[in-house]
This record gives sequence, structure tokens and C-alpha cells, in this order.
Amino acid sequence: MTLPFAIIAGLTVGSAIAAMSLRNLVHCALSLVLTFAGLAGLYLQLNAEFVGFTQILVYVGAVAILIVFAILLTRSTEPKDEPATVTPWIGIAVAVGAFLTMALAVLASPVGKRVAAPAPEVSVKTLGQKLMTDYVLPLEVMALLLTAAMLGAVIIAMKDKEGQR
Amino acid sequence: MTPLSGYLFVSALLFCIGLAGALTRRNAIMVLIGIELMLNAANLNFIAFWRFSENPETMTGLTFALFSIAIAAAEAAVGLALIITIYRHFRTANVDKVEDMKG
Amino acid sequence: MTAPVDTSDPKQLGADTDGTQFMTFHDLAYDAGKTVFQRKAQPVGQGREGELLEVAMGPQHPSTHGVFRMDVVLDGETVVKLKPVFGYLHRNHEKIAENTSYLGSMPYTDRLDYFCSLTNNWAYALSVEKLAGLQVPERAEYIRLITAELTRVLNHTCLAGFLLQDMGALGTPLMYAFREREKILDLIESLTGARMMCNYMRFGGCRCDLPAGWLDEAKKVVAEYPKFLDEFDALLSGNEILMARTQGVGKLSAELAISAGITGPMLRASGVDYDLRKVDNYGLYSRYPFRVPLGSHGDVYDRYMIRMLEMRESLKILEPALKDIPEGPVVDPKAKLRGFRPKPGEAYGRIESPKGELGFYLISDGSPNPYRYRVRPPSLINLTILEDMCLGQTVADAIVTLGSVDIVLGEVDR
Amino acid sequence: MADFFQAIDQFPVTLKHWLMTQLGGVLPEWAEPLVSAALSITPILAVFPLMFALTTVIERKGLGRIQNRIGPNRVGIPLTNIRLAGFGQFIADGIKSLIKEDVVPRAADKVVHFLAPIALLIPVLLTYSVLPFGRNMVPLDLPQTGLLFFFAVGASTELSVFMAGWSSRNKYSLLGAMRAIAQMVSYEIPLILSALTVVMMAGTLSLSGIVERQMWHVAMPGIPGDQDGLLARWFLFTPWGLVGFFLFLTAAAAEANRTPFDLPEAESEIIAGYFTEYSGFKFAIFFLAEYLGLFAMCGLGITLFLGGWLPPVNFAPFTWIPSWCWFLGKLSALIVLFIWLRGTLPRLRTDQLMGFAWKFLLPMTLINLVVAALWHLLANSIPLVARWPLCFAMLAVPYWLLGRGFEAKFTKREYRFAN
Repeated sequence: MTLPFAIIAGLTVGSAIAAMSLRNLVHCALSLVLTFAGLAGLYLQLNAEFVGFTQILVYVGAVAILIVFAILLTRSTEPKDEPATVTPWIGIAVAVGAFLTMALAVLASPVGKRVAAPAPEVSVKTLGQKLMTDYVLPLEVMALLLTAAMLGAVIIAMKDKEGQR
Repeated sequence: MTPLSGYLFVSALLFCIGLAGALTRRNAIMVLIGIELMLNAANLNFIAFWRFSENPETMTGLTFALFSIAIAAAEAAVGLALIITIYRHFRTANVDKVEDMKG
Repeated sequence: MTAPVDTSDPKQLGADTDGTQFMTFHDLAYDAGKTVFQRKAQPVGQGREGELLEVAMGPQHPSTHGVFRMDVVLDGETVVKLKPVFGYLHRNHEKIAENTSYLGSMPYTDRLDYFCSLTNNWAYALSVEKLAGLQVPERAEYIRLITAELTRVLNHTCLAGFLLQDMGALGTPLMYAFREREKILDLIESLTGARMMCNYMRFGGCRCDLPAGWLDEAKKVVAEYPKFLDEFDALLSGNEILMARTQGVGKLSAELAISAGITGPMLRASGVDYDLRKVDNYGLYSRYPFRVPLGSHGDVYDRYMIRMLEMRESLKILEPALKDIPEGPVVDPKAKLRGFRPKPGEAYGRIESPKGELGFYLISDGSPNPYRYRVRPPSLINLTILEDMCLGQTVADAIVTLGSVDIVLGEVDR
Repeated sequence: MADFFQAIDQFPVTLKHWLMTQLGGVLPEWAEPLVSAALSITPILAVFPLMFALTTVIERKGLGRIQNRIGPNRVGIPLTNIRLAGFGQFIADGIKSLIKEDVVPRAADKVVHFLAPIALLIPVLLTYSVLPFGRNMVPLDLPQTGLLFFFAVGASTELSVFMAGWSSRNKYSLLGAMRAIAQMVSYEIPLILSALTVVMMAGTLSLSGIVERQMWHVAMPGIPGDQDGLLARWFLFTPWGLVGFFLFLTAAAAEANRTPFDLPEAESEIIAGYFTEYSGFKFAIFFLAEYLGLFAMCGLGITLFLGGWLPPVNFAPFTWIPSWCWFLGKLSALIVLFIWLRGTLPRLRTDQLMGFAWKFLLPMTLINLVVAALWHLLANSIPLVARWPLCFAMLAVPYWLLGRGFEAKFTKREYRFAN
């Protein structure tokens, strides 16, 4: 384990815990942004530059913005007199159980000790060629999905507005 | 270089934090944030397994991660649109209080 | 006997806090007469309290033209309710005037619409002359005509600059306008000794005669003015952004304008042919032919263009008037300055000030002070219609619409 | 002779190399990359904030000239009569904002309120790390992801704007932040798409790679220019580049909140937008970040379309001028253009702004993308003389059609006069 990895991983996990446990939703969203940025850092550590910067562009630049907009639009700064969580202990127990299972699996598996091969040369060109040849079907499906999602989101938002008037 | 298990641990932790949040928080947006965290944890796994795989030239993990990011973006857009609609209808974003499906 | 208001309870302090009902000034104004229009206001805030944003624009706000407040309720950027609040600059003008001599009020009229103090002076002088039956010598009438039209040009020039400033043009049109305003202000200063607080008119004439060479200076300014107007027109009137920002914005129908008592360029922009210079034929306006431009849409662009056109018409009056001005006394020698006691009676004198109908209503009981002194300020009455023009439009439109009404808070609040 | 100019051109690079070799023996091994990075960053941190400072004065003086005023002309060297034509103004301004009271609203979210200006400045500074300022002068050369890095880091400024607007607990701040985010998200799409045209034609995401593609000696099908290599092959000289540059500039103006797209801080409507509640040095940081963002956008535009640090022609007196001078010169020209725009145009309205982005810029950038592809495909079949007008016409016609939709709504009017 290297020092940069430890710092980034600590930051990521810490901000993720903050994102899930803070009371003020905007603070949660801002911590989530830190998690996203930390993940991008981890991707960079793994020599996946393109995915790392895409992560920042999409998550920090778009998803986080969507989330804070939704928080503001739903006035979700929760009332103080109401607990922020439901049945916390069951949920946390389930999560801890899941984590223990996964951790044991990772520890038991020989894959975990694998050492990385020298960094592969990933050029955007080859990535693009892959997307356009081997993965062209998923790409098309993705385009369709994004279009459908966009239409769906617009329709959901629009119908309600007309209903109001 | 950090071994694969390090990344897998971080990923598992993130997943479980997201899971715990999604299971326990009342606010629908927080549930969505939890789901986003879980998706991101999966993404980290994709990248880590790609980097430590026998032949990273195929770029399976990378492309999968890219697709996953696209899906997550779409999911966030639709999910948040739904939450806003629910809020406009029920005047709350609290998942417990939204029980009436008839609207 | 009503129960005392509990100031700690916001609901008792005025209904506006719950966002459902409050009465704007013009509600009162219209309810008094017959309502000839349907309010555009929709029931606001039903089940949407959380989504609306209530913003108090002003009294400290860069574009409310002084200490004026608009309580705006926004749905996103759309105005769903707008309540103009004024009175921050209230100075008891009318009451002070009732406790001072007739002449003593003259300097106070300067402070009404401090951009156009000369027309304020004229309106007040006109009503006192009506009350006391004084005649004005011809030279004084000429001076009044010239100064009033210069004031109109000055006011409209500045308005165009301020309107563009509200539109975000960052001072360039304003500075161009101020450059020209400065020329007229120099003329006014050399005539009256003050740039803005002129205190120039007297009952039965003017305070002093024109200084030597003034007419030549004025002729030069008037002769050069069309060049500036052409430049301004070329710079602004055809600008796509200006057109996009003003056309169809802040529409005011002719019926609504009439029933709300709107006067001045704002009324004419709605297509109503009503100009006191033509209607009353006061002063020497009948001697000089000029045209009254009329708008057809009643939006901000029309209001802006009407003023641009009016300036050219004013220049058409000024040019011959500066040539025709005869020699003679500037004040009626029979008019008394000391011990001025008009016979009991009442009079209402009004002129077409640059902002609309400016009138002074005076009742005399034979004493040196007016028994009743009342100003009909065009700014205030034009402002009452603000909500109807702004509903359903964006904040930016509301600011531009406010700018196009052309108010001076000194006159609104008095 | 040429060697001498070459030496001046490469002076910053050689200086850094020399310093690193001097320090090589002294420094521990782990510190070397850090020192190297610090040496690369220092010129950026020195040059661009200074440029910002000068720009504030030049902008005020320029606006003053546009508006028949003089502009700042007083501040010079204290205790003397030397006035420096007002160019000491920025020092005075800096000292003033440093010693001013830092007012934080009582209801504000103190932590977020404090972090917002920092979170805005850091991404903006990061964008500079991939810009090639001169020959061999890229602090962080990302051969595969340069442009993506720029946009990814640039996109994260939106969040800082939100932080500032939300944490102030001021309605104007919130309105300004909402406007800013909506505007930045909308204009990012045409911005990225117009940049993508260049990426498609240059075949690389690396910014220094894109500059090299515009050099005279690199044979590229489809780029006009003298075959002998006298004229530069800037992408600006192609129809798609010309149109793309103006689309890029428009979107960049919106992204950097410059007139006529300065709605987020429209002072006549919402006071100062998202930084209404900031004072003192935090305000100065916002100001700085905003200008640095503008410079970075201009720098990117120069790199993508105006040949980066390349001189326009490839002969002697032009090539003697150091490459970084060309870059800074082009940057200054674009800044002057933005100042000029600021002094001239009024501001659009929110809905018009959005409509412009989605109904005009976005279709135009998409058409531009197609035209660029066509330009590339026709490179070998149609001579340049015919290809240029053809492609330009393919862009001019949709421009005219799209523009007509806007013009039809707003026209100059005829006015009648009463009898």
C-alpha cells in the first residue's frame, strides 16, 4: 500500500461516511462530491485516466449538480424534530454483514494478492476503436437508454407542470 | 503499487456505506445518493480488475466502467425527476410517508 | 375599536406574511372607480408555498432608482406577485407647503422630480397664477417654453441611458446620455445658477432674464442635438438584444392605462393620444407645430421609442422658439412678491411634465399660505400599475419595466 | 541569429532544466518531482494573476474610453508625483481588499461559505496545467486526455458557485447561483461540441498535439495553407474552424459570465449574484477566479483554433518572436475583445439565454461537426478553392435559417403620430 493510495482511499471512504450520515442534505451532497473526486483519484492511480476524468466530468459536473438541484427543489433540508433515519440498526447490521462477507471473500481469494502488470498503454484512439467495433452494440443500447432517460425525465417534469396550471 | 485487495476493500467499504445509507435514510434523495455510491463502488471494482487482469489490452473493464457511468447519469436524472414529481404531489421527499400509490 | 395589534405575531402585522392576500396600492385605486379590467393575478401560493421565493428588491437595490422597494414573489424567475412599497423618501412636502408662503414652496418643488425642476416650477407657478389671476409676459412665456422643452430632452435622454443600464449595458449608453445632459445642465446653470435645484420660476414670470449669449449657446446645443440622437438611435434602437429585451415586455393596454390614470409618454406608448401640451394649449405650445408620437403595443420598446421620438419633436419646438423670443420684461411688474395673498378660491394647474401630467391643486383662504396644497405626481400614479405590467414575466423584465415607467422617488414619495 | 531567438524562446524551459540539475544533487529523491512541479507552476502563478491585475486596470480604462471617461489614472507610487497612468490601481485594490473586514452573514453556513471561493479558484488554476503556453511549455502534458481534463476540471467550478450561492443564505445569491449553474450546464454542451470538432480533425485530445497539428510543416489532409509552409495552418482558416471559433467564443463568454451573458451577476437585477454576501479578500478571490477562468477559456480557444503559440506566418521576423509571446499576445487580443463586448452590449434575459444555447448554438455546433467531417472526406476529391465555399455555404445557410427565427420576432417598428 502506497501513501497516495492511503490518503485518497481514506478521503474517499471518510467523505462517503459523511455523505451518508450528515443531517444537512446539502452537506451530504458536497461530501458526495468529495467521494466522487476521490474515486477519480483512485482511477488515476489505476492508470485509467480517461475514466477518471470522465468520472469528474459526469459525476461532479452533472450528477452532483442534479442532486443539489433536487435537494433545493424539494426543500429537503430536513426538519430538525424528525429523525433522519429509519430503523438504523437493522440497515447498519445488514451493511456490516455484507461488508464482512465481502472482506472475507477478498481475503480468502488469491486474486487479491495479484500484482499489476506494467501499466498498459491506453490511448483514446484504441478505446474509441473498441467502442466502435467490439462494443458497438452496448454503445447503441446506451445511446438509446440515454435518449429514453432524457425523454422520460422531460416528460415527468413537464406533465406535472401542466397539471399545475 | 497497491495490491488488488486494497482497492477491493475500499470498494467493499463504499458499497456497504452506500447500502447502509440507502437502507436507513428517510429522504428519497439520500436513498438515491446511497445507490450512486454503490454504483461507484462497482465501478471501482471494474477498473481495479481491469488494471490487474491478465490482458488489460482488451479494455473490457474500462468500457464497462464507461457504460456504467453513463447508466448512473441516466439513473440519476430519471430518479431525481421522479423524486421531484413525488415531492410536488405529496409535498414530501420522505420515503416512509409516500405510501399511497394511487396518487 | 379594534383589538391592538400584537407585533410579535406576523399574521397581525399585515397579511403579506402568509403570502395569500395583500392589497396593493392600485387595488385601492381601482376599487374606488369602476373596474374595467380583469386582474391578471392568479391565486398564488395554493399548495406551492415551498416553491415560491419571496424577495424584497430594495430599498437598497442598484436598480430601483432610489429608495423604492418591490416585494416580489417569484416562481423560479417568474414574477407571480409584485407589491410596490414606497414612502422611504417621504418628506411631508404637501404639509410643509401648507405652512409656508406661496413663494416659499417654490424651492421645494425642485425636489419633487429633481431631474426636471424647471417643469415642476412651471406647474406650480401656473397653478398659483391661475389662483391669483396673474398674467405672464411673453418673454417669460418663451423662457418657460424653452426651459421646459430642454428639461424634457434632458429627462428623456437620461431615461434612455438608465433603461439601458437596467438592461445591463454597463454604463456606456448612460455615459453617452450624461455627456449630452451635461450640456443642457450647463445651460440651466448659467441661467438659474444651479444645475438641478433651479428655483427659477416666479408667479407672473421668471426670476431673472437670460444671461448674455445664452441664446447662442442654447442654439448651438439644440443644433447639435439631432446628431447625438442619430448616434443614439444607431447604437441602440436597432440593437437585437435591446429589442429582444424590450419588445413584448411590460405590456400595458390602452384601457388599463386610461382607467389607472396613467399619463405622459407611458400613456402615449399604449396608443392613447393625450398630450396636455395639445389638450390644454397652455403656454405658447399652440404657436409651434409639433407632433405627438403614439405607440401601438404599449410595451417597453414603445415607451423607449416614444421618448426618442418626443425628443426630436421637442427640438422642433426649441429651434424656432429660440429664434422668436422677443425682448421685454421677464416678470409681470404688477405681481407682488411680498405679502402675496391670493383671493379665497381654488385652482388646479397642470402641465405635461416629461413624466406625465404634473398638477398642483391649491385652495386659498386669503392668507399668505395655501389652505390646501396637493401635488398630482405623474411618477407615483404611473407606478401604481407596475404589478399588472410585471405579472408572469421574469425578474429581469420587472426591472426593465420599472425603468421604463420613469420614476423619480422624490416625486413618488414627496 | 536563429539560435539566439531559439534560446529566448526556450528560456523558461532551459532555466527550469538548469535549476533542476543544480538541485539534483541536493534534493532527496522523493522531493524531486515535487520541486519540478513547483517550478512548472510558479510561472503560471506569477504570470496569470499579474495579468489579471493588469486586466482589471485595462478593463476599467478601456471601459472608460468607451464611455467618454478617463478611467483610473491616480494611483502611482506613494509619496511621489509619479502616477504610472493609474497602473498602480490594482495594488491599491489588492491592499484594500486584504484589509477590508470579512463580513459573513450570521445565518450563513460558515464552513461552506469559507470553502466556496477556494473551491472555485483551485479548479480554475488546475485548468492552466494542460494549456501549452509556448513551445515545450506544458506544465502537465496529458497526451491522451488533455482536453478532457480541461473540461472535467472546468465543470467542477459549477459546484463552487452553488456552494457560494447556497451557503450565503441570501435570496439573491441563490438566484444568482441557480442562474449560473443553469447557464454553465447549458453552455458547456456547445462549448465541448465545438472543441470536439477540433479534436475530431486533429485526431488527438492532447492540447500540445493540437497545436502541433496546426504547424506548417505537418502534412494534414484538409487543412489549407501554403504547401511550402509559409502560411500557418490554423484551424481558424477552415470554414468549420472559423464558425467553430465563434461558436466557441460565444459559449466561452457565457461560461465565463461575460456580457452579454453575465446574468449570474447581473447587478441591476440580482445585486452581485452568487457572491453578493462576500466581501474583502474572499470577494477578491471570486473576482480573480472569474478572470482566470476567462483567461483559461481564451487560452483554450487560442490553442484550439488560433494555432496556440504559433506565429501566423513562417518567416523571419515573425518566427523570431518567442512562442510564449505569441500566446500571450493572442490572449491579450481576446481579452480586449471581451472588454469591448462588455462596453457595448446589453444583457440577455434568462429564457433568451437558454433558448440561444439550445436552439441556436447547439444545432450550429452539431452542423459544424458534420461539416468538418465532410471537409475531411472531400479533401482528396474536391480542390480547396471549391471545397472552402461549399463547406462555408453549408454552415452559412443553417446560420441564416436559425437566425431568421430570432429576427422575425423582433423588428424595428414604425410609429404613427397624432394629428
